[in-house]
Amino acid sequence: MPERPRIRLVPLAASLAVFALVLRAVHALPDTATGLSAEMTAGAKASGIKNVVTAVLLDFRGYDTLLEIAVLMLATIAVLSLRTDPDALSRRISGVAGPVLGALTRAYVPIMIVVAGHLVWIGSSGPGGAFQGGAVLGAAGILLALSGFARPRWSSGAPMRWVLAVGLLTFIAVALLPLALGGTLLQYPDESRKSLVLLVEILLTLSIGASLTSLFLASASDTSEGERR
Amino acid sequence: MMIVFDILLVATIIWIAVGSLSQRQMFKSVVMFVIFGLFMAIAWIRLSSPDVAMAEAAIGAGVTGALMLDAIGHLRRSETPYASAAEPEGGEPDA
Amino acid sequence: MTTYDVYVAGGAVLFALGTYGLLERSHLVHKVIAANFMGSGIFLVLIGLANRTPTPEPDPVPQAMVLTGIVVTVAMTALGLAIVKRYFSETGRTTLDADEKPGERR
Amino acid sequence: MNVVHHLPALLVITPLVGACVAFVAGRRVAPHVALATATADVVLAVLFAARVLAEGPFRYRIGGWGAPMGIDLVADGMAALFIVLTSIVGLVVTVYASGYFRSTDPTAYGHGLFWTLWLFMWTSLNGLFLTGDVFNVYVCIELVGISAVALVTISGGPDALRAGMRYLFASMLGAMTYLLGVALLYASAGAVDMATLSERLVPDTTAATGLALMVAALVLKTALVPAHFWLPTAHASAPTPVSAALSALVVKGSYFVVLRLMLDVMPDGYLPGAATLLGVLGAAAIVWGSVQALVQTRIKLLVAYSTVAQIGYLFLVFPLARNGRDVLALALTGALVHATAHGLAKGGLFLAAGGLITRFGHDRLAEMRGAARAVPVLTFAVALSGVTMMGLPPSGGFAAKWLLISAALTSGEWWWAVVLVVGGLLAAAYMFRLVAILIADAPAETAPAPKPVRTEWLPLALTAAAVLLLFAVPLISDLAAASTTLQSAGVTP
Repeated sequence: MPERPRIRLVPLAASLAVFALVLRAVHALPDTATGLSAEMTAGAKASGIKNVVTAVLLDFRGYDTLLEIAVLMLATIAVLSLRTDPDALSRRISGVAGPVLGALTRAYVPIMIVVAGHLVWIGSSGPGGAFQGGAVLGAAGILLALSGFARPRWSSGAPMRWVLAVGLLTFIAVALLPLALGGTLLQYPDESRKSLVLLVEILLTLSIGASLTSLFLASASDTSEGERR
Repeated sequence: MMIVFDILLVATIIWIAVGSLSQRQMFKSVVMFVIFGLFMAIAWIRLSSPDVAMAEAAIGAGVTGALMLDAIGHLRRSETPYASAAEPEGGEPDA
Repeated sequence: MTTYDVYVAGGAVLFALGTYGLLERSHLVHKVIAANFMGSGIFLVLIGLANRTPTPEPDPVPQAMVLTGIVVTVAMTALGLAIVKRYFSETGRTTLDADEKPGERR
Repeated sequence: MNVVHHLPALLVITPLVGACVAFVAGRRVAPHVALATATADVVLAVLFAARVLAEGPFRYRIGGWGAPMGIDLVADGMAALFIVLTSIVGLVVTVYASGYFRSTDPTAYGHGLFWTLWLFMWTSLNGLFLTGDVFNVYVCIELVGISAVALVTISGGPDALRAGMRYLFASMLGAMTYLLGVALLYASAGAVDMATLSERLVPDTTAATGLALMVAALVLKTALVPAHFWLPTAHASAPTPVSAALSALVVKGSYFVVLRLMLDVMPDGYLPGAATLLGVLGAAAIVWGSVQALVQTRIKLLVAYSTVAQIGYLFLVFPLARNGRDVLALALTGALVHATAHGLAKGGLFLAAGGLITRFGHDRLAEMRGAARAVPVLTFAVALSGVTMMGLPPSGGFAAKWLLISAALTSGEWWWAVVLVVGGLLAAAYMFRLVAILIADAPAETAPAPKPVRTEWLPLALTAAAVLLLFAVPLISDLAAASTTLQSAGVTP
């Protein structure tokens, strides 16, 4: 780099050392390994969920997923706490909207919502599921925000905070439900396992979609703030 | 020979990553980052992980890219009276 | 050499590259991008190694871990960028001062 | 539904629900929500510790799957001790914060989002102390990292933002390196559950590299010298209640995972140099942190560097732990007493320092001469915390040093005892300097006190608890005996 002639030795040495270590470590591994895939596949088959990844995320390791939704909500709140304007979530994003983006949005957002729904629906049998559906929903939400669509009135202040929290709170409620039935946290009863997993999946899709959108809304700048100082 | 394709794909991914980090114009860096995400999605397909591919395309390239473009826009839009003299601010064309 | 070898080695390169970028690059957005490359490198290693199963389907557990990791990384990235923006609004800087030592300022 | 059976799950869920409710309820109601949650958490923590003491360690199988398929929470004495410590310091910090933030501009400090972020941090700490799964640890340390960084930057000043940024990059580097280690470990042993790993691990290159990366990452997050670069500014530029929580609790979170990995997951003879290296770095931290604390001119930086030094003691347990189960029991108990004593004393010291800064309107030590006359309660709190930091009898710090020195002498590795004594003398030097400034015979130029500050008693309560901890040492040693580490080593209570 012309502006920085000296070579930074410490970062270079650290990254090369890590690289060499990892390569050596990976080289020492046997060529085949099954990990936990046998148990997981059998478990998923028993509960009637054909996509094993979905079963791992929502059932076997559902606790990770619960905390991960917490991570998303926490990040949104953390981003909000850095705003100088308290109503960051309810502003309209300005500056990028144009007729082309508007038309594109009108065309694509309904399609994206359909795609998200489809991803969730097939998620228990084929590739797809809450994470992918939620991600597509989030992308649709960001597109809507970027094209400057007017927001509904509930999208500011306390109601918006409810929308943000309700996904995590409902997930917690579903996670606590088995406690009343004599199970542990997230222990779905066998007879209703598949439908509960589907319920959680729909919930998660909406929640991830809403979280990603609000994550963007919370951080998106508007012109006025940039010129504050 | 799929292995040749794999090697080329990985080499491209690394090349894009190096390019993204060595750009002085932050806008180009971010664009290369988004392209990086799309190539990663292809890698996931090659690794028989369509679930990951979908999430990577939507989140890794889409949402993260949007966040970064927004940040770059913020850094470019703000005209501050005492901007850092040591380094040109992000997104300003240098040449 | 198998397919997964290529991706695992590429993942190791990406991780090292990201580490270098996070430590060496001074522009804060570069640092955030570099951290994302570190993440992608790990994900390649995870999924590459998951492909060592005798069956055509890779091990689902690393896939689930990567999906979790992708979401966590976007959360971290959003926070990092939000701090960068606020820091820029307050100070007009896009780098951390290299010569600043704790206790000398304020 | 019997609450007692689900205590591990409830200890995570309760603060998480509290965080959501505090967020929804808004700025005015949030402090009350936080206070209610904190109180509930104290009750749950005490019940939890009582159950562990009565029944010994147990596992809570989330989803009913059981490891290695599912995620197990590990409820043992060590987890119980840290959870109780978190709940006590957490309650005091919550009460202190309700006064601290009331006096400031309501739109400052992240629009009242402090409470939500703080309860998220509490959730993640409890999660970290309970989890028995190395991938779940990753999710928890990300939660800790995001909430901690957000709490540092919440005041929005340039210094806080710069410190938070550096903290965030350290967190990212740590979390990513940790995850890479998990990837290698899983590739080698095919499990992420700690107990399963300790059964399956064979000393191969892959697993050793994975564990080394994980421990290195956690050492960075614990800020052990030389990876402490991010700590002083982050802890010093945060709002006072946050500083207290970071120094008292957050560094203990990643340290706790190091304890689990080094003592539970790794079989004997694994990574032979690692334990010694951690001990040497601990000794270096004690010396370097103390010397830095000695030359600081700002009160919060002095306290933060003291944290760097005190973290060093926690790592002396690793070289000592290899010397048979009796020494292991002594050293582990010593480390746990030290972690508890430091948590209470440092929490109190940071709150006292914050009180002094509020009264003086600045943080320059040189201009705080004679503060004792104006703020006797705070000065007394500082002095009491000094008693524990130095390890003077009677105090929790004394008991911790005594146990660690006994372990060092019993093992024959007497040089660690020298480190402990030197560390005590250095702590005496920087604490005496601080107290000497405060009690100097000079007219104190404090800002006129607006009204008597109730919260001045809170730091005193914490530092007094750190001193009185001496009398709780039998209880802590019972909890240590009820840890998975000592149980599997065959130590009976």
